[in-house]
Amino acid sequence: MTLTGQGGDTAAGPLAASFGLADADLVAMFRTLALARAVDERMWILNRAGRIPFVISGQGHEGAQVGLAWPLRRGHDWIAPFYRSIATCLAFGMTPRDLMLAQYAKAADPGSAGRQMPGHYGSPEHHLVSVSSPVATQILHAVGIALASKIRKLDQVAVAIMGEGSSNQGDVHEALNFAAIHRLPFVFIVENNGYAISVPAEREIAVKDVAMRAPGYGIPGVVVDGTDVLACYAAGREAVERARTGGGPTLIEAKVTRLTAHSSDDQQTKYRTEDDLAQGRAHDPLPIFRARLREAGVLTPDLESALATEIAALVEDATDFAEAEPDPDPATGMDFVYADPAAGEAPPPWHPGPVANAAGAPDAASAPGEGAPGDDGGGHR
Amino acid sequence: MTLTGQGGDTAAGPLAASFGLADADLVAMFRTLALARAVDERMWILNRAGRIPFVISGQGHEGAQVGLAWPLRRGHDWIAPFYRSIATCLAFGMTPRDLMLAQYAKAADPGSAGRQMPGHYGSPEHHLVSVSSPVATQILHAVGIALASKIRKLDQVAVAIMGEGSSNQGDVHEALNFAAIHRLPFVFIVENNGYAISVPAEREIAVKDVAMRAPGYGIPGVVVDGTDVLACYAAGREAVERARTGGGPTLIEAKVTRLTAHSSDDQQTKYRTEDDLAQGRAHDPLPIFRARLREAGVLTPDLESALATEIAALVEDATDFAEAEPDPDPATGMDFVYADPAAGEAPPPWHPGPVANAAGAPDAASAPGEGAPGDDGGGHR
Amino acid sequence: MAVRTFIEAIRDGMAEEMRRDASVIVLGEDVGKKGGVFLATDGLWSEFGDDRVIDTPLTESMIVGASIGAAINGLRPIAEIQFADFIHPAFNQIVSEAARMRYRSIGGFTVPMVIRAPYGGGVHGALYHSQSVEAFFTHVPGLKVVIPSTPYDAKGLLRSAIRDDDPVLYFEHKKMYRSVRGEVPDTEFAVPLGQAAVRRPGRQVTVVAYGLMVHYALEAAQRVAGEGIDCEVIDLRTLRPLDRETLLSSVRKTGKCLIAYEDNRFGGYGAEIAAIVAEEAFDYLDGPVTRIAGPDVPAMPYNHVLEDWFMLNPARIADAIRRLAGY
Amino acid sequence: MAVRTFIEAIRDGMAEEMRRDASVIVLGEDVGKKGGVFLATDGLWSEFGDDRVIDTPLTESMIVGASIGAAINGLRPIAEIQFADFIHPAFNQIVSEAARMRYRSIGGFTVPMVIRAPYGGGVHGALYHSQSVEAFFTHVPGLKVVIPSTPYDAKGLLRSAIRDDDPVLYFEHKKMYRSVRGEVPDTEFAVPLGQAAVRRPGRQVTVVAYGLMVHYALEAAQRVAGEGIDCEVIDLRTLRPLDRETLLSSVRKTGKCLIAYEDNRFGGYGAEIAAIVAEEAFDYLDGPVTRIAGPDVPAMPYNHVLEDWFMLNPARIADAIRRLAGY
Ligand SMILES: Cc1ncc(C[n+]2csc(CCOP(=O)(O)OP(=O)(O)O)c2C)c(N)n1
Ligand SMILES: Cc1ncc(C[n+]2csc(CCOP(=O)(O)OP(=O)(O)O)c2C)c(N)n1
Ligand SMILES: [Mg+2]
Ligand SMILES: [Mg+2]
Repeated sequence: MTLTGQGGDTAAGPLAASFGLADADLVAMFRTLALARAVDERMWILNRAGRIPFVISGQGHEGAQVGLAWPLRRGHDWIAPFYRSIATCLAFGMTPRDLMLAQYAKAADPGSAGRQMPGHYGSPEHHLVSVSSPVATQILHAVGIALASKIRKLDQVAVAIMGEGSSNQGDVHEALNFAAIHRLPFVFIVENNGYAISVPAEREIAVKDVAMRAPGYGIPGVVVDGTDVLACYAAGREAVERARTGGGPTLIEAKVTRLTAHSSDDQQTKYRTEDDLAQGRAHDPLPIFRARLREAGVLTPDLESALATEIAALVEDATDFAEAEPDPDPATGMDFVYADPAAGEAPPPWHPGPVANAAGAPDAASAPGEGAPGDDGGGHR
Repeated sequence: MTLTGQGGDTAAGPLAASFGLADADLVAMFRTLALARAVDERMWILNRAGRIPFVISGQGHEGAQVGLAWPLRRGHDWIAPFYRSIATCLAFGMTPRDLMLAQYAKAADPGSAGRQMPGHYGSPEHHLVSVSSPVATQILHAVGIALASKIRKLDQVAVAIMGEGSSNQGDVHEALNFAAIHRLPFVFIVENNGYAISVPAEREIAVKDVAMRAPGYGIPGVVVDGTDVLACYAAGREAVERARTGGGPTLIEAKVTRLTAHSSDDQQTKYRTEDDLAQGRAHDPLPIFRARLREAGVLTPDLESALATEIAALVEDATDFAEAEPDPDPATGMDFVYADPAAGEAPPPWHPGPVANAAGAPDAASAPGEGAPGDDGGGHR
Repeated sequence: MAVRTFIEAIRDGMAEEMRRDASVIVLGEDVGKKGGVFLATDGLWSEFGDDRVIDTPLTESMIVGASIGAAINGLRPIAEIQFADFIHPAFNQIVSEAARMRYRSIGGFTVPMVIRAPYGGGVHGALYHSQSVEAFFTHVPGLKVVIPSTPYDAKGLLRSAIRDDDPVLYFEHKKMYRSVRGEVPDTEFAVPLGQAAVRRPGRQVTVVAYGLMVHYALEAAQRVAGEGIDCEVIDLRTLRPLDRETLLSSVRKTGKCLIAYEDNRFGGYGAEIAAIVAEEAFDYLDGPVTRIAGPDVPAMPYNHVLEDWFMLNPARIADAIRRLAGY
Repeated sequence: MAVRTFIEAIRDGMAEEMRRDASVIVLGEDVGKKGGVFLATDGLWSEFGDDRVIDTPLTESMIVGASIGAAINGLRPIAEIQFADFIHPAFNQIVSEAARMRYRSIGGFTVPMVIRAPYGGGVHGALYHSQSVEAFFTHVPGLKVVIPSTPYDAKGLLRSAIRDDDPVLYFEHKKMYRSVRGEVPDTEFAVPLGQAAVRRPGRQVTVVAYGLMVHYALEAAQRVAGEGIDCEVIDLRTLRPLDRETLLSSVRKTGKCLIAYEDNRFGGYGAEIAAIVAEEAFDYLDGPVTRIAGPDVPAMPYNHVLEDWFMLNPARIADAIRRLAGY
């Protein structure tokens, strides 16, 4: 989303101008990236402190996410994101509070009211399709959204995002084929971090770039450096314009790095060398983008410290807010299975409180959480 | 399979020699092609005469099938074929009797004892994997066979064959990716006849050639004219050699034509123009190969008429044989669900005769086929 | 009031809803120019054009997955799966995505779509053109499952399914397409989802069925009527949500319940009916809740002798009724 | 005799069979260097190498489909699906292919393979890391389904599954991996498929369970024992083929049957058990065959309050036993 003119501040130095942006856009992009990182880091702290049982992270992916989301029209175009899409979601309008509510799985979590695991964002208002766990399914949803956009002449572009490992799923093949045949307004973004959990790229695909698959569908395939936020922006803008003007889909592969373990359940030192990890850290998009904006004179020390203060406050606020929010009420457990609650089955006898059309009379609820065998299995998701 | 030297007859004219074959090989290839066509034509006659309720045909595909199967080692290498693979099955060792038993679905049908629809061939002896109806699944079976060949060091090559429409299924993506990563001894053959039932190529894929997908997996993709039997042979030989010597998979796309309707349930004039059909007939591999062999002096009038007589007799024999064979006994209906019959559920009360470990005592069988609403729904499969 | 075949009623239902509501589209393999392999969509493409009647590539997961997306963005897709047997490649999209979208997003995203598929045997379809697949989906919260048995219901239930705001699987017994006819009003009537029909009232044995088995059950009831056995035949019509009321009040009246289904017996849909009746009508039962169903072998063999062996038929259902009545 | 956790027993079972039989291989996502996300395959890669412990791409249909092919060509693959919830993309390969290969080829091609997958909830897994998926597969002729509840059985049943000549789905409740321990002999023992175990003999109520629910049922039985209710607890162990004998003779003795399963109630595996008991033990029943199971919502929510609301537990099972005992 080009912010040029937002707040009337259209001043553009040479860097911004070379991308058709204003300096204010660059600052906003940087702010989004830095905010995503700060939220993400806080998630890990909360996990280690035992406040939230699970974290899955976008660290290392944020540069690509911000650059590629930026050319889309907020609240109009659509994104079907994935579990690392923290910066994407922020760029598309979700707030730190929204994200923290999802981490804490509280009743006020706007995506799922605490029903989904952390990382499974979603926002109808912001056109961010609800993330599910089975990878790659969302590509078909985005393609269907693009089909509806075309049929209904809504002028919307739909984007699907996933990792390179997920791009090997059959659904991706079927989706790209269909989108290409109908020249749908669709962009497929692959955030390639070189691993699917522990499986390295060379055991996931036999080619260097996922983008090499694009010609097989008759669509352009583009590789972009995910640490180069503005290159991502340019690639995204081109693809979005092509999509919007009837030119059909594009596959954009952003080379990124996974700065953290796969998730809080994973131990990446078991399968990654210290060298590999160091190389990853050298490809952190945050310091790279910061250095570039400093060099271009867009980020001044004053601005940076103002941003840092603002971001710290936002993260603090989001954490406190989410922590204080109530858990969902178990009486809501039967809600939203069908549009008409009467179509659902009767609740179990221990269901607290009434449900529309309940067949069995609710019992007094038994004490929850009394299950024997008690631990959580130590799984790594 | 190079027949050179079979029966001691290694004489080779210039055409045969240019492909490293003997004249006897060319004759054997022609014979297979002509035999496949004759069996196939008989199937349609039997269908029209009401002797067999369903036909699905290979007419127009046989040139590619014979050429591509020829370089494989019979009874050693593997093929996972599809419902049009009549010439493939003949080239790999099945007999006209085998094929006709499948059309008639008789107890002696070697692939399934009449359980499967016609066209769903299979022969453990000949390493032809049992065909099922859901398209494209067989590619993964062939890839798994290739994996076992590699792990067990069996020196076998595995081939999967299907239509271009089927190649869009997700399983194809997953299979090519895996086979390429492990450089498995695997060849993927697409017989592209330009239609998936009624859906024309341009609604099936957005590129000219399915083979364009190969580079996206890091494997060679080859397009070959399916009316040119010897070009198919050469392409097949190269791919098989590559596979056998550790060079990994190849995708071969043979451009063929579908000379008949999709099946006996289909009316192709509803969706194909007379022009299109005429073009198809001009690409019939049988007269094209015949002309070439005549021109090369390999087929003489005497030889041709001897072959014609032999083939006619084979088809006659196969038809009579299959027609006279008994239907399967319903008492066999519960067999082969599990290795151990005791693992199966009890048969229904009307099951005739005993079954190992039957819980319910078998009743007198009710009269079969007494069902109300009677017709077959008029479906086109 | 016109007499229509089963398949004509389905075709009419789609055409009328498409005329009424521009957001209704049809997509699937061969649904366009060819009009579907059974001709269920014949004429739709010429009336509604390329945009609303889409011949898809041969990819079922895509058909369902893209329909989910289209439904999220304002359309009401009717996805045709060419044969119910070929719904399995789309299983993940149906079960993980369509069924769970509303629940996981607390109603933020919803999937108003219909998946139509011809199911069932007795048509020389062999293992892969004969399957009954309802039990895989009736188990899944978030899905609705409809199996009509008459042209009237086929049209009326399809209308309700298209207008429903949740994903509905709508299975059509292919043997009935041209062999079953009936009166269908010209009005814009709908048959609500979730209501069973008593097709034949009776006092001694309740026979529960759906789809083709309703016809066989009625014929069986007719046969045993001459022997003095008075059956009530219930056509479930909607398998999920289930009309417990009609089911249980019938069994509470007759005291005996036979469930007839074409699918493999073990773990089939009839097991749930049996379990419900056994639990909730226990005090009224004068005989064991009994099931008659297909043998537990992979779908059905092709050869007509084996196919006849596999399929339920009125004689076999009549035998089961006699056994239960005589208990 | 050593004390092993549930997951150790599974790991030992694989390792020992791999040592014994070179045709046994393991493939799946992250099963190699990482040793699986739960560490079930930890150590196998270093012992057996790249050829026999294969880190596959993230593609479940491929994992199963290639295993089918490998089984046809002389291997005995153990395919790991990372979470049972992610078995759905492989549904077509399992149901259309693995299950039907023997039947359709009259024994010409067979598929000796095991599909292992962690299932079940109560571990903060939310909708997609908590599912019970057994009912989708127990319905399918040609498949066997195993769900062990003790380390002893886990190893013994896995050994039988690996040696079995048919495809076996082997589901492991992930909550038990490290929390359940037990004695496991060092000998090459096997537990045959198709035999249930009476975990606690009793006279008044039969409680049927499998997997984690066996432990909850035993705890529930313990609780109500103090109130004078004497339960027999049956651990099915193999869901298909089902040990009817053990099931029915227990219910014929007690006259009352409660089935406890974690999955959604409607159309779950327990429905088949209820249907069998209701039909075959009718004359012995002193109360309705009763089920206690998960609510009919899409798997289970993440938040611990909602997860607790979803999951069966000993207290809830005890309540159900009391209701049935008092009938
Ligand atoms: C269908 C399915 N199979 C397995 C998983 C378990 N899983 C979750 S993330 C993941 C790896 C994804 O790798 P990639 O697509 O490269 O994305 P990354 O996590 O590296 O960003 C796996 C195997 C899943 N969620 N869905
Ligand atoms: C999964 C699946 N979906 C649908 C079908 C029905 N069907 C059978 S053949 C066919 C068309 C196949 O086209 P193609 O792959 O091009 O092969 P061709 O018949 O043209 O040789 C279709 C749609 C099927 N068999 N399997
Ligand atoms: Mg990755
Ligand atoms: Mg074709």
